Amino acid sequence: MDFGRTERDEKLRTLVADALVDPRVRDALAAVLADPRPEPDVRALYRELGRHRLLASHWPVEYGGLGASHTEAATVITELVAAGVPDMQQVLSVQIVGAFLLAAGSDEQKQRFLPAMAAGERFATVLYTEPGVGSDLASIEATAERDGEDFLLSGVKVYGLKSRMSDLALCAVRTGTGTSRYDGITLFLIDLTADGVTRSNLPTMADEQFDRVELDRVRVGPGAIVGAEGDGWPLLVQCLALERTGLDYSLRARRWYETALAGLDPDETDSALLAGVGRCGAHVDAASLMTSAVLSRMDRQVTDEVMAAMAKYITSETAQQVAVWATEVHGFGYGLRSLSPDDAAVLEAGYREAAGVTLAAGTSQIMLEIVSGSIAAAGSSQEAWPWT
Amino acid sequence: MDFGRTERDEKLRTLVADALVDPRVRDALAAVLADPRPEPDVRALYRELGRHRLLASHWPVEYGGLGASHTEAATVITELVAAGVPDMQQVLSVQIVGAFLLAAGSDEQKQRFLPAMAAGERFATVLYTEPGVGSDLASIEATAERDGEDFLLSGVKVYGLKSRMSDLALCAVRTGTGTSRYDGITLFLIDLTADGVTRSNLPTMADEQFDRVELDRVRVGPGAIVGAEGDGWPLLVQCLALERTGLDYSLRARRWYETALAGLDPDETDSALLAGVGRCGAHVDAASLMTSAVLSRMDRQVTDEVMAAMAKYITSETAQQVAVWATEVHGFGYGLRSLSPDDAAVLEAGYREAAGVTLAAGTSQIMLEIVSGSIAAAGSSQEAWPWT
Amino acid sequence: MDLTADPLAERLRRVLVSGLTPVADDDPEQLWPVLLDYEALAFEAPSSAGGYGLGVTTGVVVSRELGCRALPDLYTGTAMAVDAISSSGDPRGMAASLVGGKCPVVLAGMDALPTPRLTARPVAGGYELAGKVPVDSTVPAMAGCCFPVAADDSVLLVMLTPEALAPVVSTGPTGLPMVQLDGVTIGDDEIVGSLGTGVPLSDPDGILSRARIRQAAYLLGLAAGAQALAVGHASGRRQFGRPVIEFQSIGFTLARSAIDLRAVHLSIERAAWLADTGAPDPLAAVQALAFSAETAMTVIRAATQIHGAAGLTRTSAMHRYYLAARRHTTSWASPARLWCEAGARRLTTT
Amino acid sequence: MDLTADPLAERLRRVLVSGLTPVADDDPEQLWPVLLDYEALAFEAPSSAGGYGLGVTTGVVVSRELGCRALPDLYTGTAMAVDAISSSGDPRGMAASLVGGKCPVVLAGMDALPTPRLTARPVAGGYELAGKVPVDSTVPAMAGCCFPVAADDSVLLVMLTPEALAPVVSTGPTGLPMVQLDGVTIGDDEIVGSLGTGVPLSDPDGILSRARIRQAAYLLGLAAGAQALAVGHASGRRQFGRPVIEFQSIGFTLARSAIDLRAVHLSIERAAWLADTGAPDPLAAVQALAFSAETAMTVIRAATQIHGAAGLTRTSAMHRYYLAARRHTTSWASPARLWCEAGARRLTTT
Repeated sequence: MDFGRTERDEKLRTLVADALVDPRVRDALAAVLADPRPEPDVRALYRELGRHRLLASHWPVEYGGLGASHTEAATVITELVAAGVPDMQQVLSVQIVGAFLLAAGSDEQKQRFLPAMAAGERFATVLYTEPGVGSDLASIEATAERDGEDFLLSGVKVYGLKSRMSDLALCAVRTGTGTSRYDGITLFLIDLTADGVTRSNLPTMADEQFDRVELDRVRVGPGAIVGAEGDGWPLLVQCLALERTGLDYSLRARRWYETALAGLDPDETDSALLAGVGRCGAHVDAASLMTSAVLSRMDRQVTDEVMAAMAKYITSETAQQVAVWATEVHGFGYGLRSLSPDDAAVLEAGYREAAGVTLAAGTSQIMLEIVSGSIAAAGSSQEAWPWT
Repeated sequence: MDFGRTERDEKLRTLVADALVDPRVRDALAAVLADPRPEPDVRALYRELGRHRLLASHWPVEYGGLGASHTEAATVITELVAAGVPDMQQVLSVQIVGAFLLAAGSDEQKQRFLPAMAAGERFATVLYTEPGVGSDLASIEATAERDGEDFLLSGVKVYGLKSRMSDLALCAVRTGTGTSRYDGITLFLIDLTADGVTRSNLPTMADEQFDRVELDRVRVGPGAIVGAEGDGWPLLVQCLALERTGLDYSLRARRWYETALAGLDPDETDSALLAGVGRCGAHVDAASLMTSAVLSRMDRQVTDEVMAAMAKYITSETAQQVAVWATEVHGFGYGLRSLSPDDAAVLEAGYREAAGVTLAAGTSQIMLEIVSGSIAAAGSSQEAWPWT
Repeated sequence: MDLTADPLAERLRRVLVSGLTPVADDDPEQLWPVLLDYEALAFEAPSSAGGYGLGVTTGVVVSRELGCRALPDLYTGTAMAVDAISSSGDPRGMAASLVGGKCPVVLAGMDALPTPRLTARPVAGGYELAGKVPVDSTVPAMAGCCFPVAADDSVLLVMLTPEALAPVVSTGPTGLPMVQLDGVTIGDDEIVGSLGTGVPLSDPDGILSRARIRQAAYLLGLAAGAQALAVGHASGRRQFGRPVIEFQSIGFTLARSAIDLRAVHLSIERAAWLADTGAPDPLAAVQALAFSAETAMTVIRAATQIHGAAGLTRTSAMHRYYLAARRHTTSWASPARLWCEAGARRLTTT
Repeated sequence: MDLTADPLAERLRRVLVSGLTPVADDDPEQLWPVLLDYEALAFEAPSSAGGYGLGVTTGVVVSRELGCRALPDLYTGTAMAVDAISSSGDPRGMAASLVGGKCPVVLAGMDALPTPRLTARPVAGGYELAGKVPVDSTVPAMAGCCFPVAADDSVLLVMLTPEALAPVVSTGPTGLPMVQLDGVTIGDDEIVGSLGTGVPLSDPDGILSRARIRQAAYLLGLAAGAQALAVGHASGRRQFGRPVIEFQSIGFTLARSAIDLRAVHLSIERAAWLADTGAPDPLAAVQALAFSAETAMTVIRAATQIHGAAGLTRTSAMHRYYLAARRHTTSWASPARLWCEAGARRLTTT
């Protein structure tokens, strides 16, 4: 294994550093950071970063990227987040929908959408789950009615994010029935500004609000289907694995951990506190490594659903644990020690966000189901050390 | 609730104190404590305690007890264990088989066996599980072949305790088949010295060795059946609840905890260590209280399978946790701090025993199954506070 | 020993439930009159203060029931103030006036004990205070506030009336109200009791221990309320063709929570019984609080997870428990710090 | 960054596996020649000591593989001795003689670091030692022993040959061999290295950090071996009509163990990579060890529970892991103490 930085890593870091001092990026970032709303609009900032090809640096150059590897692209995102760039909409648009289109989209879809997404000109999100569906995505009930070549989509999608600030959505609906409940699901890339789409808010305790998106006979053409009609389930499974690198959660874990440490005295001698600092730090480091291991495999064209589930599980559980630990360390109102007001605000928002990280993109239970299923399948035939 | 001692508690404590200075008891106890074998023979000591009616103090006077309540009898056992009396054979003979006979035995069985058991003249154990059966007792395969009025029992029973030092055993066998796998199980009280019984050892890592008892056409009369033929399963379920007070495990938890504390400096200021002392102590105290709550209900003639499962779960898990914690606190070879050799030996044996406490008398998984089943049954109709 | 449920406590609880059920979430203005109407403050208050003197065991019932509904805790602070004032004789009848409904009292600054962040320097006719301290954002404007201050080598309990409080409250960095006390002078009358000296605190009158027992009960209630929501959700919700409670990962989690809740409950009842039948046992009290706080966070996190995304929305009751867990598991110091104190007390008393 | 498996390490592992597979449980006399035959000691030893200098990354392979089979750890101690001796120049060729098979070396007294229980007082021509220290009961009579001693303000590493050891070993209270060193004098030659000064120790030559990485790998191996047994058992065993692994309580427990094992593995690999590509990072090393020790105890307890009663018997391999967990999770201090050190190092380096 190689834990070091490549020359390209260094070059990309330089590109990021250069971009961050570009006055247009700097001003856009300052505007986002100064925005008093819990969910600032990042689109202008993303367009500036897109100009520097930093939004989707691992995409091919023809689609607006820099042809970086997955591990290198993670370096870029890590640096951007460290500078204060909110990552949620990049995760949705590039890391999730973009990755999906790269893997499963037609050439026409790729050419039409990816460059705009990499440029921060168009934004995409996902519309998977529904009221009462939760993690059991095979039970979705949104429907597609055929109308000539077109489809009319109807249904209610909930718990999505950023729909109000997005142009496109990858939407799972039921186009048919089959012998199993996994049959007949189709994925459409829909236009969120189309007639029949109603977007509203489901306020949550976190800063990021959930969406409720109602589809009422939304007309889409056959070109909106990603993959083949009725073949959505295996695609969904494969692409959920692609999105579960845990990168976003490991960055949150690290940010909250480092923020919590900022309020601690280096001469601290309370061993119970120090043990917590040591243990949380090790978990944060290990969670990052699990993400890097998944990205390393992706760099070798290996999509490993089990490793991805492991990374999603450990990064999100660690992030939640760190947020809760920070409440203990810094006490009531985060006021027990010498935490700055800005740092206290980060931890305060972190706690509210932390409840959701073990639920989003597949709950921890689903991740454990995937991992335990693979252990059961491998069974006793395996060597002692099967998951290295 | 009343957490105080009754007058009778005090009287029983005096009886125990008096018994412990009785030269015959004192000598018998000294012999047990000086016995270098990992599993000393306690029968002579128990006979002396039986003379003082302290082995089964909660049994009616006619069966050799003192008519004490369950909570009071627990006081007696607690005091005896504190003085160094090993409790395992009392648990098996009195708390398990004796309780079973009291609840489900015929008058003849009670009169014949209970006084001898309370006197420490006869000892009983259980033969439930079999190779490959584990906790799934409904899958036992030992058989009873009818021979006139008699039965000929055959099968192999494993993981029992103290068979080699016992006279009787409560044995579960299959006498018939029914519509469900829970039908056709019958409980027999068998003579372990009968022809066809072969007792051997299954060495374990703990001081207590498992038994392997082979039954080869062991002849028993119809009077050996406890309850009715084929009706063993509901009896077994009921009586497992009776035995799951957690008393034995809460006593182990406390003994190991107090032993671990004996090697600590009262002026200790390492907060990580102190936090462990505080947390373990709270858990040990709470585990005792859970046992007392079950016993309090038994004093009101309430057998509560769910509360018993809770008590078995928490006492055994706590005991195991304390034994593991002691290894951390006292370090390699229990030599890090100022622990006496005797105390180190207690913790050393405790760790080896601790692996079994969450498996014996129903695994922790079975306990959680019972509790979660009751929660599911109660469902949302319950108030917020249903388990008080 | 008889650890079956106490019929008196159960009767009081049922009375209280009938009053609390219609109270809207998070509305202290609506809650306070209900507590007064149902005489909740009088259960444990001494007869000298117009109460029934039924002991902290009945205070536990009140705190727990407020927690169960995630209602603002107007009880624990008021009861601590009444307790402290009464134990110093109460020549001015302040305790009776509180029990009679003068104002609720909330607590602040307990998280830094045994070393208060607030100090009191003796000046002519009283003390000059220094320091600042955040208070719970759900407390009403009409509340008084009790907080510990370091004065010489002992820790004293100060109570400010709503009127005295109003000019010194502002909004702190994370949105919590902040009481800023630098330069504020108080008279001897504002000193309502002493938590004693030393580490751990000597708590000569048992005020601290009894308050901790009430706080433990409030946390137990919060956790039990969250558990009830989770059981309801998991029983009603079906996934993959069956109620989710039938999945062991859900059912066993709820079972572990149920077991821990019962264990915490017994620990609290024991600490309350000891306090009511003699002097409070400071070890029993601090370990009941630590155990309750640690369990509350665990149980509430588990309940939140079981609710799934729906539990994160502001329309679900669940999110109120998750947010309350943070406030109330830290307002009396973190479990880790409380465990430490319990350990220190254990080693010196064993 | 490329965190896919290293082909060289995997090749070395497979070679070693072929040698270790026939070795009987717990027989160090049979194990030692195998380690020599397969040149396991030479993987990471420097060329000056006759090794290949492949770095601690390859030492991790050896330690882990021994742990996996719950074989006695004859490697970690020997490699630490070779490392220490080599880093002080090794004028007498002792390191080469160890790599060549002179004797295995076991470690003792590491659990009390940074404050050794053994002290060394300078006398003419060397030191006089004081104190006693337990050693692992599974070590062979032919082994030498390395242990830390406090001399002035620094901690030195002492190595005694099997011959020097024999007269000072007796049986301790819990059955472990005890090395009794009161009054024993040693020459300067027996001082094989320094762990440095201060709290945490400065570890000037990286000897401590590299040793901790090997120990972490041994613990990881122990846990992985127990996990493999548990997976085998849970896949083969049926209860209530299906393989027990299909019950979430079992399957999820194994899944959590698998995830933690992988996380520990990456932590160890990172610490080893840092040590091999520069100076060891003491924080990375100590946190890898603490994480591995804590995980090992958790994973091995879970695996034991999954085995049920059968796993407690001496005929089941499981019990060897359970017993080994106690020895090896405490021989380098408890996880709690190591976490503390990691926390202290983190705060001073951040």
